Amino acid sequence: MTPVLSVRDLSVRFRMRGGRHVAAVGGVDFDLAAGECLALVGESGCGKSVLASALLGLLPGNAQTAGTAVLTGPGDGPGAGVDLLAADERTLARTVRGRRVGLVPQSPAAHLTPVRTVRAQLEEALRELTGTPRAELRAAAVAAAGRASFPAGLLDHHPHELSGGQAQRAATALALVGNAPLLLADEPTTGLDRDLVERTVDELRRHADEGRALLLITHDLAAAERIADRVAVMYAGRIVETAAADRFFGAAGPRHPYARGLLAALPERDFTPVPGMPPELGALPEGCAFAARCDRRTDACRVLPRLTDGVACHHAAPDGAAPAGVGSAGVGPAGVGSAGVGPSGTAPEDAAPADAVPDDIAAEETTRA
Amino acid sequence: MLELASLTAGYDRRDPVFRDVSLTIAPGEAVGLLGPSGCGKSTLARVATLLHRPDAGRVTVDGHPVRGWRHRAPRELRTAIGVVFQQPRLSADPRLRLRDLIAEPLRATGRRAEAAGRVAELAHRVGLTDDLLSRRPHEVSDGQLQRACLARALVLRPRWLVCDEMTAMLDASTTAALVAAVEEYRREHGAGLLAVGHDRVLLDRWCDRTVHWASLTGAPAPAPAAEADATAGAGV
Amino acid sequence: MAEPAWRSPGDTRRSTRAVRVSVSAVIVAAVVLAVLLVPPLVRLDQQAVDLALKLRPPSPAHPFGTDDVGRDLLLRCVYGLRVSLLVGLVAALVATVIGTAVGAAAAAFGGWADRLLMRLVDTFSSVPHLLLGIFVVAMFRPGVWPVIVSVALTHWLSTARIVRSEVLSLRSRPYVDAAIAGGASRWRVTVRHLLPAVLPQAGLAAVLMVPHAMWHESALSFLGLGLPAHQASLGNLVQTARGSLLAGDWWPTLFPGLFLIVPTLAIAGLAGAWRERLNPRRRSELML
Amino acid sequence: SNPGSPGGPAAEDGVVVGIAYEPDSLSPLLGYGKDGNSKIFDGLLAFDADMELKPALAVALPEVSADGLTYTYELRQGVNFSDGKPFTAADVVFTYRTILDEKTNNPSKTELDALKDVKAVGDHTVVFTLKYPYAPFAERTVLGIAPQHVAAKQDVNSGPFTTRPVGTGPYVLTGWSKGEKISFRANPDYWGGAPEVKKFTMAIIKDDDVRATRLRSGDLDGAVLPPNLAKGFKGDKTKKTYEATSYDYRLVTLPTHHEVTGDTAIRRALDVAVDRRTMVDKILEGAGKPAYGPVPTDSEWFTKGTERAHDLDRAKRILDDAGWKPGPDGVRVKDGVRAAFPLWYPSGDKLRQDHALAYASDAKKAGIAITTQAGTWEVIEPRMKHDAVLAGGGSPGDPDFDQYLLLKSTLGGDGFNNMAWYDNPVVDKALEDGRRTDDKAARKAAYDTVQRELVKNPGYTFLTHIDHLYVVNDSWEGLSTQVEPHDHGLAAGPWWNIENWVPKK
Amino acid sequence: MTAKQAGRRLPWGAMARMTGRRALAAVPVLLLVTFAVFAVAAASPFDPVKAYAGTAGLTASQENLDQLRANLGVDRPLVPRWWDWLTSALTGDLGDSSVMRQPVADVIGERIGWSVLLAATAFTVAVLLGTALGVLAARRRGGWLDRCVSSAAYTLEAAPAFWLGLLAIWFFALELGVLPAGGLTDTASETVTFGQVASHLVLPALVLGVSQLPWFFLYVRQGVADALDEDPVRGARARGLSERTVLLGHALRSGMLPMLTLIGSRVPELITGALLVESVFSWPGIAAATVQAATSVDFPLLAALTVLATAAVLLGNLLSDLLYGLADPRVGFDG
Ligand SMILES: Nc1ncnc2c1ncn2[C@@H]1O[C@H](COP(=O)(O)OP(=O)(O)OP(=O)(O)O)[C@@H](O)[C@H]1O
Ligand SMILES: Nc1ncnc2c1ncn2[C@@H]1O[C@H](COP(=O)(O)OP(=O)(O)OP(=O)(O)O)[C@@H](O)[C@H]1O
Ligand SMILES: [Mg+2]
Ligand SMILES: [Mg+2]
Repeated sequence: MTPVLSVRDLSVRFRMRGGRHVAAVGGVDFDLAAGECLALVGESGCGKSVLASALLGLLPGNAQTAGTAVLTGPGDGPGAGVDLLAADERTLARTVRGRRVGLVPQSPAAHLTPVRTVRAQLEEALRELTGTPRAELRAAAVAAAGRASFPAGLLDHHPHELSGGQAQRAATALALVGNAPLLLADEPTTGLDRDLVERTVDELRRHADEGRALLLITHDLAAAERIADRVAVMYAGRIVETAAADRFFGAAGPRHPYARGLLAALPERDFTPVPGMPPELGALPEGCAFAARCDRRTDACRVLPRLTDGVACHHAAPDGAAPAGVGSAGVGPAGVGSAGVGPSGTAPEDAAPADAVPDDIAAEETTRA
Repeated sequence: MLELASLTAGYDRRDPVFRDVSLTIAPGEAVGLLGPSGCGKSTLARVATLLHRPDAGRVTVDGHPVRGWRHRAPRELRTAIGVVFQQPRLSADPRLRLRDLIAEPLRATGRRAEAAGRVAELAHRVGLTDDLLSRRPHEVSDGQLQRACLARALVLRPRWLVCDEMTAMLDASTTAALVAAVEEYRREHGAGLLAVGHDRVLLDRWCDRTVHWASLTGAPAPAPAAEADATAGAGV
Repeated sequence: MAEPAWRSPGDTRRSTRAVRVSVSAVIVAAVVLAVLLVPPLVRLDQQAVDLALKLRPPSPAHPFGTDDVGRDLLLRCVYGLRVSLLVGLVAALVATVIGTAVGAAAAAFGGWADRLLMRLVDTFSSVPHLLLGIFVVAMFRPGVWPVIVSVALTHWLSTARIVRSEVLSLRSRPYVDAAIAGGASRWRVTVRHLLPAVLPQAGLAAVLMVPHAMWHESALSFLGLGLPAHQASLGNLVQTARGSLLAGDWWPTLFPGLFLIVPTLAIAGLAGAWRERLNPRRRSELML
Repeated sequence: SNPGSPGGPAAEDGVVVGIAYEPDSLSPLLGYGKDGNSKIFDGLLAFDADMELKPALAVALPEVSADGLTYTYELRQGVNFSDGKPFTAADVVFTYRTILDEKTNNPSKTELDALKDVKAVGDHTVVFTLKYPYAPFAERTVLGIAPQHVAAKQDVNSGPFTTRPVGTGPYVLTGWSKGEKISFRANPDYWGGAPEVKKFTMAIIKDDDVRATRLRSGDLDGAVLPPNLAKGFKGDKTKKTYEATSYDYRLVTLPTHHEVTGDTAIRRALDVAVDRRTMVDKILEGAGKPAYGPVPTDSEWFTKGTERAHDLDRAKRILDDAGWKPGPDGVRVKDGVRAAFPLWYPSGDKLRQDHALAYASDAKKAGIAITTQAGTWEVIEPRMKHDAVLAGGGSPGDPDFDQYLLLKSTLGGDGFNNMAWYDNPVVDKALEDGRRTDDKAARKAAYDTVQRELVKNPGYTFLTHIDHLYVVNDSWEGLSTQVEPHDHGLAAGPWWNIENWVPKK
Repeated sequence: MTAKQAGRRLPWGAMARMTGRRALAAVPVLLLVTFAVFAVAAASPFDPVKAYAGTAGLTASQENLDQLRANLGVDRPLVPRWWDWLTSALTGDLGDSSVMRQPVADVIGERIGWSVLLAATAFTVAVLLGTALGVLAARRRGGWLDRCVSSAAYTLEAAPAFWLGLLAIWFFALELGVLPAGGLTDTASETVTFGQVASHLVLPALVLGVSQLPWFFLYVRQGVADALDEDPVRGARARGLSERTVLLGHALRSGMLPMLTLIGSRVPELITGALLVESVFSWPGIAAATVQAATSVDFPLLAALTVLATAAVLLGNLLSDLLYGLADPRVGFDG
């Protein structure tokens, strides 16, 4: 089975004044199968949102992209997918956005049109994406709002009259309308209380379970643990580790020192930040970008580590080692069982064309579905 | 003492968001406020920062009862309270570079000279590099913008801090770093803190005491969460 | 690792924009130079006519031809540009400054100040522009300054209302709240946060005012209230050329028309570039 | 014409003409049609093509008493107003008395200044009594007669009669859409016979260029046009251009009270320095004549031999002889006075502007510096005593009309009369002589004196007499033009006698 | 729940209150404007008697002119004259127009309908065409459509209406011969029919509309272009809405505030434009009478016309304030 989305060597950089560049995303590879939920975590500013924007062709005019991101539909044969990075605006607007790739934007309040009510925007999206007849729009809008726990009574509010969490739910409701086979959810749980977080992520999980792929960009590790099948950790524009969620959150813990630091920073654990500051993306160091903050740094770190076996580190903790300082398994509420999902990162050197997906992943996806 | 006494506030006089809410924060105290989404926490924060006139009730800052709101509040009172809003994208002037964004309160209060030094110091504290400081809000990530907003809140050395879901969009490490920055500031200046959030664990760890919204109000207002429940049930 | 093959969706716009901006800048510079340098060097006797040379088509002696009383059109165009540009720019500037100030003040202060100022605007706009213009000009001797005053006094109103409506929409934005919380005074908020956001609208109004003021100048001259009709101004030149055009003589219309429109478009081009700089997102997209 | 098919008037028997001027009122009581040709009304008398008086509502020219103070008119019988009511002497008396009434806002009642009273004698005779003998009085009685039974019941100044008049004339008003057009229908019961042109419409088009364009598009059958636009129809076979000669002159006033223009040498030098011929050829496109006085050169009242040729050298000589010596900047100076003065022209009037500029340019060659200035009459009027003005005027008919008002010293500064404050006792006397007598030879001698004096001391520089140009579709016969006055409104043009037009075979 | 959430209809209450406040404020504005017009007209150098007399005044005697001055009542001081006008106007008597030799009510009654027809059509053309072109141009900023129309807009702004009128007549009536060149009906026609008026309306309305278009076009273009760069449009695009919906439903909706404002504040310009267009096209409307009334200092007519113009302006401003209160809920109905 071909993955819904297959990203190879995706890079994004911003051209800045004076000929400088900000390398927001560098050489990202991953596959995302139908029914799978990949949680993308990482420190703020590491390029998660830019990655999502790139997949929708919504980058600003001074951005440049490289690599491929092939979106394959259920009916498409191998090699027939759309390369999201190369597709023209027309294709993206007419067939991809909303219909095949949905987005829950970060800062939802800023992404809602301020002069129109939530209902107007919801009904409009329903009409355009699902062709709901006019007479049924009202009911459909209430139902769509309900999916994201958006209170029906607030449908007639304008975005600026919503609380942060309500705006978030409105945005989620809008993103779910199209029932797109691939959903990019960029921090879909900010501003929500624990109940709502769970309800929202469960809805997302249900969405994925119906055979769609979900890329969950989040800082909320508890939420990620609850629904993710796999976790990808991003640092300074690169994916530094991918792991099955149960292993990542389980006793073994992540292998990359940065990922371990990230987990350790949780309030329920050490509550201490990873020391130091992330590097400036405008002037990335030659070798491992994390080296400057890493307590295992050696000379080997002057060379950029490749993502091998799901981790890009010269000193990765051995598979199965318990994360430092954490005894308990899982964060927050008990994780959702996600048996049968293994590591599925692809090393760049065998950056295969989109259709050539390693067999083991395909097999696993089948089990999951 | 930051006293919010039997406040009623909202956006429609006939139907306020909350009624009769009281909360007192002692100098140097850190209070966490938990509550369901949409219950009025941000509204309360806006009242506490003198940006929203309550329909009824009293706000007292360090013994001064507040009579005017927004521009009509005395500048000393306004600047005594630093605020970080829930939505950094909306609360940053899109035309200002982060550097100016942070320095703006200093300039507005006529303390231009201090700006350069203070910005550099705070930027370091909240983890903003020089490169980021020279960008405008749309050129940075939401988390980076939130850091700038925190720096802006601290720049006038307020005696009170109101952080409305400051860390909602931050990863664990950055959260920890910013909380540490706030705590360091509070240690130095003895400032009181009202931290609004959803994450009980975080607030418990961060604050001296955590109060739940329901305990603030005498008669519990119809909780939007309940209504959300109803629709959620109906919708799915 | 090899440098990846970068794709950039928004590349082409930048280069044409640079061309556009520099062409505009060159034209504006040329116009300013011509207007400043030519008159001191070549004197024009505004009232000298030579009926024998009536309506000669362009020739080496008269590159723009002559008009219906035998005056050289090139020199008159340059002199006319000087007057018209003065009228256009000064009137536009004055009108925009007044309009922006009144509009911003009304919206920023709100309440009674707003109502009072807006009723003032209503009052002013109630008297049709041309009428007020006629009255103002009629009270003075015809000339440049009465025209400027009459145009400026009647044209700040649109700007004021546009600026006000934009400021009204902006003033409840959270970032204004943030500024207030940061101790900013009303004035500071207006000048630092609200005005920059409405400058593009005000700038557009200003640019539109330039050609518009020129036509008011010609309309007033036509009614006998502006500049004396024998004095070269672009409005006067175009106005008097009408009859010749119907008779098939194109040059008395074409050249003053070009003199009127080309600088206007160049100014508009520069103003457009300036507005792009004011928009933070465009600015970074274009890497300005 | 129809929107889809411009190119011909809609009705075979209809005529549409474009005019630049719209009357304020159609009531003769307020001055409409005071010079005849009002279409809706008839006067007691009317002018023919040669501006000779002929009877209209009167059966014959009036009987004038020997002392010149009583005019008796015998009225035509059987004439009805277009509403069917008969026309009688009472209507004549009503009309003239109402005009003279001080409550009536008729600004041209000065023209009837000589009139003391008017009486009806029976139904068909009226008698006018004058305050003083006034030779041209009969020419004032061309003004239209209003029906007493309609107009007497209304406010004379603003009643409906001012816009929906009823008269005895060849045409009946069918509509007046202000700013758009005035339409007439032939009066089938007209006492002079029903006109052949059944429908007559005057479209009001203020803009010359628009009028020319609409004429070309076939929307109009005829129009009044300025010379440069009329030229454009020269090649059009279907249209004919009529040049109406006129008394319409353009002149420059040379105020007596200005130290330069009051100087006779300057006046005489300017009189020969100016190139009238070129002005006619270039500014008027040939449609006009050089003017040497208010009387056109082809009028019987013109004094032959008073033409002044363009002669720059002579002008310089005159100035040299008088002591005006060229200064360093080329401008002549005498006794510390520079030969310089301002010349005003009314703004918006292109013709006068061109005249003024050409005049100033000619003067400059002789060493006189004239500064042209434009202004509205409100600006110019207070300055007329000292500053030169490019003025115009001219009424056909009696030579007294123009010359008295223009040259009589006692009228200096009286409104727009004698704008130059011209003061010449010889001229004054001749003017009085001319108006007090009815004897043609004596009058001719008097006006010859005036014109010769104007050569010796020209208080005005007369520049041109202007032909009025009308372009008309060549599908009717019987078209002619009258000699026209300065002010050519509705009554002028080839359609002055449209009731006599007949279709071309 | 409560009324607040029972569905949001138009905020009639707030709109009515605003309308009421404006109606109240209109009284002093009207008083002020009429008085100002009387004062300015009296201070102007124009002389009503000279204007009334016209060319006849050139030869009229002083005595005659003085009599006229007394009859017209223009020799009285300013304040009582204004007061008399005001009190009789309140009782419904607008006085007599001296230039038109008619009661003012008749002058206005005969013409206003045609003026309103012309102005309303032209304004609709300007608003709709300006908005449509503005949206299209903003969509491809720097594209050929944008450049052509923008240049044309600046050019139009420099082109007096009488020039445009002449060009339009030349092209449509003379060269193409498809539209009548002027008047309300065919010049030879005596009756006013719908078809005729419609075909005669096209050119003047088009010229007037096009002369008003640049502001609408450029402001819509700018508003939409700015909105297209903003996050809400990005959000709408991400949702997969069609280009049309994004442009009209989001970019235009956010960026049209200045355009709505213009609906009110362009009314004076519209009146000025109508003044010239009516005279070029021999349109029997009221605007053309305005200049005449002004330069002849015809007080009753001038005052009545000013009241009309003021009412038009106030209504226009009220309308645009109401509209933008509706279009942007953050503005509200205050003021
Ligand atoms: N338009 C831009 N121009 C230049 N740099 C940009 C631009 N947009 C984003 N960046 C930079 O790209 C990097 C990645 O930004 P991105 O928004 O993807 O971060 P993120 O991982 O989503 O962070 P957060 O968790 O804070 O949202 C950041 O360092 C940011 O400063
Ligand atoms: N400008 C406004 N006009 C009308 N209603 C508003 C406005 N702003 C907020 N509300 C309503 O007031 C209520 C409280 O909003 P508030 O922002 O205070 O909630 P909150 O507790 O901060 O929620 P969250 O945790 O989601 O941020 C919400 O129901 C919201 O819909
Ligand atoms: Mg992000
Ligand atoms: Mg909140």
